[in-house]
Amino acid sequence: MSTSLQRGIASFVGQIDGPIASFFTSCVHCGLCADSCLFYTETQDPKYTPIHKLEPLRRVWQQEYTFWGKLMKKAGLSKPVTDEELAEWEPLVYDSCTLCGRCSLACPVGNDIVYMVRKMREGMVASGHAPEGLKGATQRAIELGSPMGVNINTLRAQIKHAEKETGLTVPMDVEGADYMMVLSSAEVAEYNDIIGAVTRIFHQAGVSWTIASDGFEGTNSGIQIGSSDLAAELVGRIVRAAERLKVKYVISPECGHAYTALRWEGPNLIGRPYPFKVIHIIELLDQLRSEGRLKTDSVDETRMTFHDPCQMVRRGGMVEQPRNLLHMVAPNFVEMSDPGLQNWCCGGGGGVSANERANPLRTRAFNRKKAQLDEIDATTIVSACSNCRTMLLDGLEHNHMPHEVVGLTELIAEHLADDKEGKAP
Amino acid sequence: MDAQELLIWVRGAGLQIAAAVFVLGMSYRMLHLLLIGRKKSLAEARGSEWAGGLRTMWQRSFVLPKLSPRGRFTVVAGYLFHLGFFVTLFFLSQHIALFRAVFGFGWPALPRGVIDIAAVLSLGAMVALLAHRLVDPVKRLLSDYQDYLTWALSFLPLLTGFMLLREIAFEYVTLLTLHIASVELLLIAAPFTKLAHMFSTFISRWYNGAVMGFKGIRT
Amino acid sequence: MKEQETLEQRLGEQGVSRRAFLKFCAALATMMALPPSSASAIAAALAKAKRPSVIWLSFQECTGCTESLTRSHSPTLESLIFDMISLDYHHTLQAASGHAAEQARDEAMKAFYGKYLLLVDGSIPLKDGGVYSTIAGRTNLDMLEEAAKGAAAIVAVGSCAAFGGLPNAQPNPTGAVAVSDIVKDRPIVNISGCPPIPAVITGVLAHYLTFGELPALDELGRPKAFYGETIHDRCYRRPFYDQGKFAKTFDDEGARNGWCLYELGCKGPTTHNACATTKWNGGTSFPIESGHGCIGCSEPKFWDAGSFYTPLSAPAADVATVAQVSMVAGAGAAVAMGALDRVKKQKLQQSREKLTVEDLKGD
Amino acid sequence: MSLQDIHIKVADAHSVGNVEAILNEIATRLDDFVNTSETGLIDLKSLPFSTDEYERLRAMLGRGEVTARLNSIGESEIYETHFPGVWWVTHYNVEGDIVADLIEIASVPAILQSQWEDVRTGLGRLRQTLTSVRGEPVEP
Repeated sequence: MSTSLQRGIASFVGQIDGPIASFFTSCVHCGLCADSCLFYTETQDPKYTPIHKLEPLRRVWQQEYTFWGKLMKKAGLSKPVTDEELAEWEPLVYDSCTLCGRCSLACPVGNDIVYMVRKMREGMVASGHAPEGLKGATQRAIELGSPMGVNINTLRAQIKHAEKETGLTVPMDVEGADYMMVLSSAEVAEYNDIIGAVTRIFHQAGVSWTIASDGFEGTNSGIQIGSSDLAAELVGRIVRAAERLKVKYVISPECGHAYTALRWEGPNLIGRPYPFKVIHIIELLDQLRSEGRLKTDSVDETRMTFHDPCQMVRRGGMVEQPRNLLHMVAPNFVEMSDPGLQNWCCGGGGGVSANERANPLRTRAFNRKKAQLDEIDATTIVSACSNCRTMLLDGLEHNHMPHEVVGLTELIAEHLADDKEGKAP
Repeated sequence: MDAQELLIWVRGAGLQIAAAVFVLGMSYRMLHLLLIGRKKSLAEARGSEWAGGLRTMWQRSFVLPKLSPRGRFTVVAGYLFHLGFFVTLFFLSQHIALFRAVFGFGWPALPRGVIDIAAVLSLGAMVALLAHRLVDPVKRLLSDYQDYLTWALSFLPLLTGFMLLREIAFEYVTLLTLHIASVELLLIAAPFTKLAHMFSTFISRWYNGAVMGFKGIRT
Repeated sequence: MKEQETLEQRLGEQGVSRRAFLKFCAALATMMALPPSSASAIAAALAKAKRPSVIWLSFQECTGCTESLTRSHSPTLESLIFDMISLDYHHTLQAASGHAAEQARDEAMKAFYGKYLLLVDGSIPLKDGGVYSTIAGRTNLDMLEEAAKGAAAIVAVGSCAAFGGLPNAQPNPTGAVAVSDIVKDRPIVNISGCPPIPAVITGVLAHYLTFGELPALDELGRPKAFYGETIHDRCYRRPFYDQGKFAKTFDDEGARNGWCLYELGCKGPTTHNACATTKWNGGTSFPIESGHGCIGCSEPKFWDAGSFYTPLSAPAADVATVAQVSMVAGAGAAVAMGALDRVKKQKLQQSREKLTVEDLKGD
Repeated sequence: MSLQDIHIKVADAHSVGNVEAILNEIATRLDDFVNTSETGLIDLKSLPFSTDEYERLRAMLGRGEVTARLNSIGESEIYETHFPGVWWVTHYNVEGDIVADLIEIASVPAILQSQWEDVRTGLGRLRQTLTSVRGEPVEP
């Protein structure tokens, strides 16, 4: 069975639940969500109004779940959703939505629009209307273990490198460890300093941890393309590894959608609660800080700002934690406008970064971030999401901006106090 | 049927029909929204769904995100319209007499001057919102026939009510009949159109807030 | 039967001065709500007016209308006007009774065929062949149809004759109807009210006498001069309505202050009558002035407009029960539909095939 | 409980707004009378007044020099107000109810003038009286 319109519509019908029915019932077409979407604000094109991106799903709701809609459908008076229509909507659902959820906070009637886009993507992918780039990434994730094609050998090489640099052992497949660290593809491939950073931090804090050779990849393209089946497969690998190693906690990496996939969607994807807890690396670091187990002994005088990753902050609720950590090491920390819950997305979340077709639009959308950065005179942008970092670097380069981009965990590790037997950097 | 009989009809049988359709339709629709249900999340909660849901139900009425001029216009005019509508609906002495007759209890009315101002502001805001809907690219794209229909259905009771208090253009009997009839149209249409947002908004906000609350996000 | 004579002759006989006549005409103009300057025109016309024959038929009624008229009896305007007509048949007021009375009616109808004025009070029952009200063995319908044939015009006195009134109220067991429901080919004036204002009855007669025709009527056949405006329009408590000051009970501060009685069920805004200016009991007051709301007695179906004490803005029928039943029904429908939706979703879930990575390559 | 225990007061009747309107009307009519000698009549019974307002109108117009009393099918009171040419004419019936209440703009209200018909009848009566005094036959 391959993808088809019929399969897509059936998926729409199955995905529509109480919240979605309620959201469509409540929408009064006020257009306020437009202002909250960076694809609209940066293009002023009305088709990027968030609620408009859901039009096919809305029609299915109307025809399947409302009194008049059913009546009209029976009478043959309603316009069925067509394949052409879904094809037309594909760029709206995938290219111009990063699932950042800013619209969900702006809607006066309380519609969780991003909740709907996520569900709509289930039907889009089932009907065959998912972007090629995202399909490829998902395929690689399933078949090769990572959307970027990194594998256990890549990881072993990076670990070796980190061990050499830190003089510490990176625990692999340690059964009975308290924490199991999960990484994102980008961290393994590009931002590999993270491995050394967490090794040193955990060493200092005395955290019992491990990395699983069969469950180290946290990136979840299944969530982004909108397939629960594929997302479940990817999450399942981590769950199996964690269960094999009998860990108490799984640490989500600095990767927004990995966090969402692992922390909030995972148990629902596999259909049962986890026997372990999921904690975000930043959440854990802040916890260690408050327990006095995380100590720094130097600061960075450069003017730093923090880019809030949507999935971690707005959709994940960690507003204070990264700031608590930043205040330890960045005395010249400065906030961008709209910090915290109202942050603006980097423009590449929700699978947009894996979708080459969306590149020109994404570049335009970055103007929002550029404007935010232009308002303040920070020289370094700290973030806690490897995808955000890539998108920021991309945008900065395109706009010839001089800012540096660093990951929060690495930044903390750099200023780690040398009060234990751990080696100074 | 003369004017008096028509008035008796709209005050009697007409109102019964409208009330029946409204209550039946609304209770059906709202309960249905809750009964379609959603899957209980198997993830470990970081906060309370109920706290988040209830907070958002209330708080979303007051949280104003940063807005563009067009967004600001929508918000200001939207608030004026809704506020004016509620003030006239719930605080005009004649309406309170109606609620007292139906529910058995009432509350103090606001002075007529306040009601008048509220009604005028509400009417003005509605006209402005309609004009904006016609010229703003976003709203024009989103709008379908229902947006204009529900606008008219909401505008007419306000307009006829305002005219009634001053006996503008028609006789009292005619205006009262028109006013009540326009309200009945509104009541009958409400469960089947986006006017249902008068209740579903709170369900939507609850669902939205519940998701946030579950994750421990303090909005 | 007296031959018709003019009012001038009659007044002369009674020794009424021209000045007194002028005063009378000024009062008439006021009563008929005509411009005061028309008094002289009225005087001129009246001087030459002939006494018309009047036949008064009473059907399903309570005699309240006749009472209203005769209670104001005194050597005043009304009586002068009454002196001006030749009341040839009124079975309550006339001295004759039985066959003699019926004979008087027959004779008057023959003698003045096509010229007499027919006054009717009371409604006409139609159900079961009209058996619910008969006079001398004849049904009201029969008597009305006969009398209407020769009438120059018909005056329906009181709400029963004009609109059906109390007998016509739900469930209308006798099938009572108004005069205008039966007679279609004669000019009819409706002088509604329960009872009607006596000055209005005499005012209409005076107008007919003065100008030889019926006054201008509204769409319900009522003389505009008296029913052109609502009680509310002319109410001295109107300013309180406009300010939103309402008495909530009959003994609260607002009631003592003379505030508007709208919320106590006053139907003044929807009732057309002259009470607020003409007043009752020789100009003493009218219901609202006595602290009670208008019950709307001069409007059609006023008995069926809900309680006299229900505000106009409140439902005239039981809405609360309807709403309660509807809520239960709605909830039931929602439970049923919710169950169906669940079944639908379950079926979908069962027939759903997992999306595989092959599907992504598939297309 | 006696009647006195029921405290009924009439609130300061927030004006219906007719006093000023009528004063304006009177002024206009008086102006016409001055310029064109056209007389005028205003029917007070057709206008809604609160008792308070009615009294206010009376007080504002005041009383002038002339008051006449007429006895003809009930009393009539006619007086010139404080403003010459503006007369207040009130007709009562024999029971003392007001049957007409008018403001008349004229040098003398029409009702006060002797009516030709009455004068003629009066002349006849006078001649009759004379005849009876003289014992002469009356001329036809």
